[in-house]
Amino acid sequence: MSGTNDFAFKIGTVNGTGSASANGLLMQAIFRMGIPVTGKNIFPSNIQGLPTWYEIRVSKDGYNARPPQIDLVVALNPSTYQKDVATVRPGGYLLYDSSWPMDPELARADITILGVPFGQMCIETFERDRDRTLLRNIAYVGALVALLQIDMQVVEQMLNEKFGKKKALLEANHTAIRLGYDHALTHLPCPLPFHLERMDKTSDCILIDGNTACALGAVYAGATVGAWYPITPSTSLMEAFKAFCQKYRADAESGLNKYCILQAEDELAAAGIAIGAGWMGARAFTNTSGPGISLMQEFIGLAYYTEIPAVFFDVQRCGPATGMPTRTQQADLLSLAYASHGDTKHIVLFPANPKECFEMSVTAFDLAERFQTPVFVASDLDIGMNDWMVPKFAWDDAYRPDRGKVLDAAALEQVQKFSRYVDADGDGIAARTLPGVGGKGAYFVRGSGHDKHAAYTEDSDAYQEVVDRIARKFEHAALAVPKPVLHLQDGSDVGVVTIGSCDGAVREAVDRLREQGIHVDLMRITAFPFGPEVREFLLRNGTTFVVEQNRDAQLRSLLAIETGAPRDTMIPILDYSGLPLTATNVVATVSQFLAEVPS
Amino acid sequence: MSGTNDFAFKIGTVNGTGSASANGLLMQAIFRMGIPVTGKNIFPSNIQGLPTWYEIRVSKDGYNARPPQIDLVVALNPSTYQKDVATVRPGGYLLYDSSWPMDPELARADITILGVPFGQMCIETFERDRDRTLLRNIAYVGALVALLQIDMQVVEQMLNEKFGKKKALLEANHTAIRLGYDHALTHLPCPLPFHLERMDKTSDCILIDGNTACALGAVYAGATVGAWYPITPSTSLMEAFKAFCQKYRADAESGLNKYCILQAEDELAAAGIAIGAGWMGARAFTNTSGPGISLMQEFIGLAYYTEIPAVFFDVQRCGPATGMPTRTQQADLLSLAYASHGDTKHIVLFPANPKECFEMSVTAFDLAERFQTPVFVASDLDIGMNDWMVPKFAWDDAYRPDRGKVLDAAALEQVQKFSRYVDADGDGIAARTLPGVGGKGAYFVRGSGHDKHAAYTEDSDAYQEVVDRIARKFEHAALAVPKPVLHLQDGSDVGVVTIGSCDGAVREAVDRLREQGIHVDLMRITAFPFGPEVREFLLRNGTTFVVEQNRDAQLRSLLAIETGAPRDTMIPILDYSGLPLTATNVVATVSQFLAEVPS
Amino acid sequence: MTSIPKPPIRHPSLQKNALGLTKRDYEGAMSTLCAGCGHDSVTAALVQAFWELNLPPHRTAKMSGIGCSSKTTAYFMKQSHGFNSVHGRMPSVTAGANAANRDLTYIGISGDGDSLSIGLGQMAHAIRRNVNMLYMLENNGVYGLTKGQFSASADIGSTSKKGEANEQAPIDPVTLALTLGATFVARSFSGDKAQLIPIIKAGLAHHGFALIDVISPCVSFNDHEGSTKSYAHMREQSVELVDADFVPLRREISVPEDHGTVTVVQLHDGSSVRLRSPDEQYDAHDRDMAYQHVRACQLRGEVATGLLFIDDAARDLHEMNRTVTTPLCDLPFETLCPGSAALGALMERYR
Amino acid sequence: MTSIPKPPIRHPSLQKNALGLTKRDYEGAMSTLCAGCGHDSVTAALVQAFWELNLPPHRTAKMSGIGCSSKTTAYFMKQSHGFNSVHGRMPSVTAGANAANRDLTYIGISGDGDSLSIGLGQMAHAIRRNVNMLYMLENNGVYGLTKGQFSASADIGSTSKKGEANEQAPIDPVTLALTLGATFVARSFSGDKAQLIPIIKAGLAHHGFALIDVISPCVSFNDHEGSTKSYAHMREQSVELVDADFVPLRREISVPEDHGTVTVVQLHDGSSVRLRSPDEQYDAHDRDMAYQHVRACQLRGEVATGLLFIDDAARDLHEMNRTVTTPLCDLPFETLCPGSAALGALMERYR
Ligand SMILES: Cc1ncc(C[n+]2csc(CCOP(=O)(O)OP(=O)(O)O)c2C)c(N)n1
Ligand SMILES: Cc1ncc(C[n+]2csc(CCOP(=O)(O)OP(=O)(O)O)c2C)c(N)n1
Ligand code: SF4
Ligand code: SF4
Ligand SMILES: [Mg+2]
Ligand SMILES: [Mg+2]
Repeated sequence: MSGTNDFAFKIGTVNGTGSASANGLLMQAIFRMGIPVTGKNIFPSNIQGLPTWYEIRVSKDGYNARPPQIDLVVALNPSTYQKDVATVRPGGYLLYDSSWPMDPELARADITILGVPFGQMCIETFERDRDRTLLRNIAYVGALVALLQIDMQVVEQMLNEKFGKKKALLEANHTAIRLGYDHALTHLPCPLPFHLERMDKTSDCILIDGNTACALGAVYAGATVGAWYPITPSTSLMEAFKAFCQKYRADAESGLNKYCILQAEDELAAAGIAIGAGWMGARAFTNTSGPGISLMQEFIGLAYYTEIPAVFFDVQRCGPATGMPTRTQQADLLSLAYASHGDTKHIVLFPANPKECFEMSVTAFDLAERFQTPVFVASDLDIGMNDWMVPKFAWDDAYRPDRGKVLDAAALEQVQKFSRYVDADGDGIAARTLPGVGGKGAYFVRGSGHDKHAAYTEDSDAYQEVVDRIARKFEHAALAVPKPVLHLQDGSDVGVVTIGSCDGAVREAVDRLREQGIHVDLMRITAFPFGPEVREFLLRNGTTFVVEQNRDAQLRSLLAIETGAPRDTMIPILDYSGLPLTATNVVATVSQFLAEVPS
Repeated sequence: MSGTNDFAFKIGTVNGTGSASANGLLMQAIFRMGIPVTGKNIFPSNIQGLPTWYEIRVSKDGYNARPPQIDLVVALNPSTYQKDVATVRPGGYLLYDSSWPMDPELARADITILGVPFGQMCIETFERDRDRTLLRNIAYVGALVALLQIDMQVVEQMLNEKFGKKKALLEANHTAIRLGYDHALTHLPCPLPFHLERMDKTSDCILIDGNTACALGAVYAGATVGAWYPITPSTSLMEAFKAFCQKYRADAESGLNKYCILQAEDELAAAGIAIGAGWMGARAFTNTSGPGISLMQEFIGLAYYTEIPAVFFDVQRCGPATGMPTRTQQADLLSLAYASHGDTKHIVLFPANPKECFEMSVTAFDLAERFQTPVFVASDLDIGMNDWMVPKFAWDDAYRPDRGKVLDAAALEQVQKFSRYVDADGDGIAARTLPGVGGKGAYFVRGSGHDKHAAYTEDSDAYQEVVDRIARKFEHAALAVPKPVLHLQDGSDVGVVTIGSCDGAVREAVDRLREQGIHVDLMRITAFPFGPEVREFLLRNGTTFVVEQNRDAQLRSLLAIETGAPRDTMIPILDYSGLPLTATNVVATVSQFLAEVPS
Repeated sequence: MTSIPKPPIRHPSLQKNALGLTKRDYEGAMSTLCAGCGHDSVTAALVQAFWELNLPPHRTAKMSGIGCSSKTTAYFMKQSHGFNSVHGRMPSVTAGANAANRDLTYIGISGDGDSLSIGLGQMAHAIRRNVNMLYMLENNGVYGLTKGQFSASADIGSTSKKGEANEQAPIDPVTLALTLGATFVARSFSGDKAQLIPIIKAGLAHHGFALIDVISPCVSFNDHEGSTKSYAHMREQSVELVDADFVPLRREISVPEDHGTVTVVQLHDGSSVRLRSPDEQYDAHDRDMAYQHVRACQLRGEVATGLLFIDDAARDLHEMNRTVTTPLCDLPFETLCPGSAALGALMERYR
Repeated sequence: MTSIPKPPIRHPSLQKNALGLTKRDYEGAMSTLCAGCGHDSVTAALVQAFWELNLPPHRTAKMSGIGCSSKTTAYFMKQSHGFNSVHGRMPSVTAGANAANRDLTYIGISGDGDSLSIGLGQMAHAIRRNVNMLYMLENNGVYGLTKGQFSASADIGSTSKKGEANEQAPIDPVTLALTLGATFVARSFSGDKAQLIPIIKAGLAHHGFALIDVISPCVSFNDHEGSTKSYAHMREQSVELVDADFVPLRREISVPEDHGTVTVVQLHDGSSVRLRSPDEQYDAHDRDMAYQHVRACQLRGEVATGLLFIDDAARDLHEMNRTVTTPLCDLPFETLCPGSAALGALMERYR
């Protein structure tokens, strides 16, 4: 498949050596050449000294999933040479730092191994240790510019933008780029058979990660209180929120902050802070990952039962317990949908990319206040921390937040008596008041048994009346949450259901299958509880495949529980490797199944 | 239905006034008359001054569920007269303290209201305030002795046993009993149409609560470390464990303790203590209720992934959040089965009565060590805190604990290299070593990604190899856990599935239905994960009813996920009133359904 | 709706305060605590203090965790919003509420179990954030609501209703708060209205986190050893009568209005506690002196009471976070959303 | 398996200790921490101390939470069982392990985030239980593993890599532990082997909970303000080069072997810390004197180090719980199960 503007390469380095910025530079240069590109950062859970990889996929057709194969590996970390050599597809290339010899044992007959003495050249050219280490990264960029025909003007332009004011630095970088570039041109077979050519497919797109997008959504939704406890991979979400607030939320006159970010002592406190602020009427959120979700369970149940809005971003990572914090997974689905002891059920949104992160972040705050309940945005490490190419975000200035049913002083004047948990409109949503409003508005929030007047009760009927209404509320929520995304083909042979960051790989798989003459109806779940469309899709396609990134087919479980579709009509396609999904496995499973069971 | 040895009465008092012991006295007297009896305590979540009720059911046929109707109410709490009058079945009786007049408004034409001036009599007879309050309880016992023909000798015998050494007290109690008894005999229609007659149906039974039984099981299983944080309704479990240990676990010579009970600072710490002790090779447990289970989620995931045995008793209470702590429910099923973020699954046992609490408590410790994983015993407030009549517990002195695969120093001699997470026997269970063993036995427990040698890993294959084996381990666990209890009838019309404390009411319902000519196959779930019998039962009976005590049909959800039985073939019969189940609703739903859908 | 007559909160007259409100307007639902529970006395003191300070009830938020003590937020100021949250986590909920709305008065009510065991971390970090609130720690040395287990403030040797003695050293909220940098630290006794009410008023007036450790006896379970008038003693004649669910009716314990610097208070079980309130020379602005004073009293077997330390210059959560003076929850959306133009510009930075 | 050369732990000779073990036998897996991380120095000190004390590695249990500091239990004594548990909860796991097996030596390693934020409650209650363990708090004022957020021990005004200054007062583990009744409280500096190793040995020898607060600089993120040689300063010339993922290689910081009572240590960022170790007159048996000494140093801008307080008479978890001397996990089942006869008798009491 690989060819012009359609290939993938992977860079292996040691973390803490500054290669991330160089890799970003590469991505962006290709992007600016108008060519669709994605990058996946595969990094370790420490700060310095362990192997780290960066995968860049160039796809003229805009596929953004992890590539099915790697055409070129840039191997700069001797400790992973073996792995790196094995990674190259037959007929592919390996580029390594020939400053230090590579064990000939490692050679492979079916790949071409290229060497450039990056380290040596930098030692000869630069004085300071740190420059020698850092500029080595720029040097390999230079070599790739030559090998892949990256537009040198674009690269130099970017260096100028970056270091314009710092002459010395700029100098050094240009020198480093040239070191790699010139050496490659003279000694290596440039360009490689797969390389780049300008296109115009990225002009209305951006490169952005999902955590940044979620944070931006929170800013645009008008969130003012953010509480968190640092945890990979969700940390950068609050860091981005802070950066945006510093930019957009300084009071014109006073320069004071129109937001408050609290780094909590732990996740329990972070949840408590968000709930306290939501109770007060501020739009509040917390961001965390799996372990934090486990710690927040009690507070989540409190917010559910006392009906307090708050938004929880769960940037999912890999595994139970601490697991692999720098790997991705979609394994918190059950923990989120039914979080907390007792009968509970929650609204969960599943963005598939940073653009949806931005949009669903706003939707989450609206749903939380409208339904007076905690709302979860279930992202993952792949979406949250990797740079994705997505269309530019748009904003409608006519947007106003949905604050839900809130009785202010004026509205309270109109009512005889205010009862917090009475279902006046039959939609299961009771009007609330905000503390400080006065008049008849005061009521007592309690996680203990309460009746529709918010009074303490141990009476069965009074207790049931409230939890029954809450159940009704969620039936209405199922109609209000984002609808699943459907890709239907006429005369389709089979249905596929997927969720979140599987989207790219599954859509790519659908195309591959079509080429094999297999027509697939695709449904991507975007929210829980499920609307009627979900059940319809499942019943329409007798047998469906459910593609998700966890071991226990958790999405399939939710579908079986909530839609009634029999479990065994849904065939799981599972990936829990911790790495973003590729189309390969999906294509294989579906085509093989249809081969066996001719429809 | 009510008649001799077949009726129910209910006593309404104020908590903190000492009526609990009087009610216990009544229960026990009837029990000693050889008549099957059950008591349900319906008490408030405070210490003094709120209404509390005690329901006593007498059933010659041994039904131990909450009675379908109340024949007699003893109303001693003016604040609940209204409720109490309404409780009496048509044709039934209300007995109240006529020391203070009752509002004639409350009278009902279809019931008989009887008055005895208990308070007055006690004030006239006794000096001290506390005696007047406390002995009033004994006085109403006296009246009931007359009204229900309780054997006075039995009662006096019990008073002698209780106060034998304390003459003055004994005196006072006999006087109080007589006060009520004589007054009733002379002024009331004794005996009532429904009353008691000696039988011989209790000789090989005992009256005991489930928390005491769980604690006794833990003692017999050899548990040495108990960690907890107080919470209703699980508190009495650890109190009983301590009492038994004081009795059975004092070292002969030194008098020192062969156990260690730690009251933790919270539930997270309680879980951590149990896990630390289980890792060391001690049999350790913690007991809690819903909110505690929510707080323990992170630690549960750690124990699951690091494969450390520990037993968790969840005495379920009512509702999400704090809910109604003194009411019962079975609403933690999903929270327990899939506790913690990421892919997790746990062994859960579901006792239906105190005898099974004793037995399953022992089983839980065996399963935890055999499968090296946290095991939950999911009891509830009804089982845990009410006195049940059950057969005497038996013990086989040949029992030895199943410690699972543990390599001691000698065994380590035999192995080349010890790798903690290698599946040597293909049953998914890897051998462990205990700290301190030395030699090749040392390994590093980590909740982060690890390979089969327990080494840190971020490698997909190495990670998956371990979690795949753990999944296999649970397939084997499904075959090792207690089997469901089946009650089959030939030519049955329908299947009913139930769980835990629903048992009595559902079996009573099955009898009622048989009288209506409806034959029901009954399966009571006793453990998760489900063995093959569960799936077979569900598939055999096309449509089944699933009877459980929660709002969201959580057992049905587990059945749909794990057995593949389509959700809609299982009709939920739900009770989440917070009170123990009665047969009434089950009978009605099933018979009505069959009336509509003639099979 | 409890059937036990509660010590009525006295209203010498239905006098009105500056807001034209009577004390009745500062009361709440009928208490469901045991008759004579120290917590009810604290509730009465709070009613008095809020009334005297002319604080509008609806501008106060009542926060609590779980416990008998935490229930009491329902028993005063029914016109205030209240939040009875989860066990030990009231401080974080209050921090969030306060972050969202800095204009309300926050009163948090907690117990020694709620604050010193499950909630120790949250209390410590609320102190560190200097959340602007009055934090009442109603301290009885036991878990009342769960029937008398020892709390982390139980004295060594103190014996439970079941007769076992506590072995572990107690945590003293006052020295703990001083060490953690609390900006207002005081202690009093539930029955000592003359001392308690002024301290509550001072705590409400303080700008920042104000801790009041209130010794508030649990009449049902604080069963100290050694005393001839303890339950342990009474049990001799009547244990079988005194079932777990029997709770004798008691009157609240109070101390004479004008006591000197040392007061000895008899508790229900006959044991006593010596309270020392600081004398004139005492300088409540020196953290280290305060610490030494409290420790010195402890070593003398006395309990230091009174306003022990105050730092009136400290910056609270909002000052540390430089938030605008308008409550965040009142900021109009228009002033929060950067709008489409800004977004368009921003998008260019991601190319 | 890290690619950064680590400061080698020196072995003047492969000398054997009384158990015939060399220091190599006390080492663990290769550290994956940043070159120059203070934590690696602490690890080296631990190896030395255990070796000198002739402690058999397999009779030691290594406990930790989550963090760079908590990872270090993997980097020494590979022949010991280790338990890297969950964030902030190591104390409870250790209490349980110790309850089950009192015969092992327990060393817990934690960080300031692990102990003072999420784990504050657990550390406090381990102190209260006097769990017999050495508790090393490797204190760097930041969350290292999550890339440099402030921890609760960050100094006021200290600035993060992102340039914002910490506003909140730090929590000092030493005064906190003294207040909570800890029976062994010490502080040292990761680079001061001469002081640290003896203190570690004392802590291991102590019967009860021994806290050592070790100042252990984070070379990647402890970016103190004001210093002209700080990252902030270097950023002037090279911020764009210094990407989030660039960590310059550093050597560990150490202080001269024979320093007086006050030592000034230069940190990587050019800032410095003044360490004061107690002089001869100092009486480490007086809790209040210790507290005052530490506070006095603080007010002088100095950090009190050394063995600050010890109570060698205190009773540990097992003594308070009166457990048998045999480890509970070693008691034969036969001595634990009352058997059928006892059960039969017991059943009669439920009729
Ligand atoms: C998570 C959780 N664990 C345990 C409980 C049970 N519980 C309710 S109140 C309480 C202790 C209350 O003690 P304290 O705070 O001193 O209040 P007091 O009743 O003594 O006033 C406990 C353990 C709970 N409600 N929630
Ligand atoms: C429940 C949970 N929350 C958050 C994290 C993320 N996390 C890992 S280490 C750490 C802080 C470590 O700081 P510290 O204890 O000071 O150790 P250091 O890295 O500084 O040595 C955090 C917040 C986690 N692993 N688990
Ligand atoms: S149990 Fe104790 S604390 Fe609770 S209400 Fe009764 S007296 Fe008060
Ligand atoms: S980040 Fe800091 S604490 Fe962590 S290893 Fe690096 S230097 Fe040490
Ligand atoms: Mg208390
Ligand atoms: Mg740290």
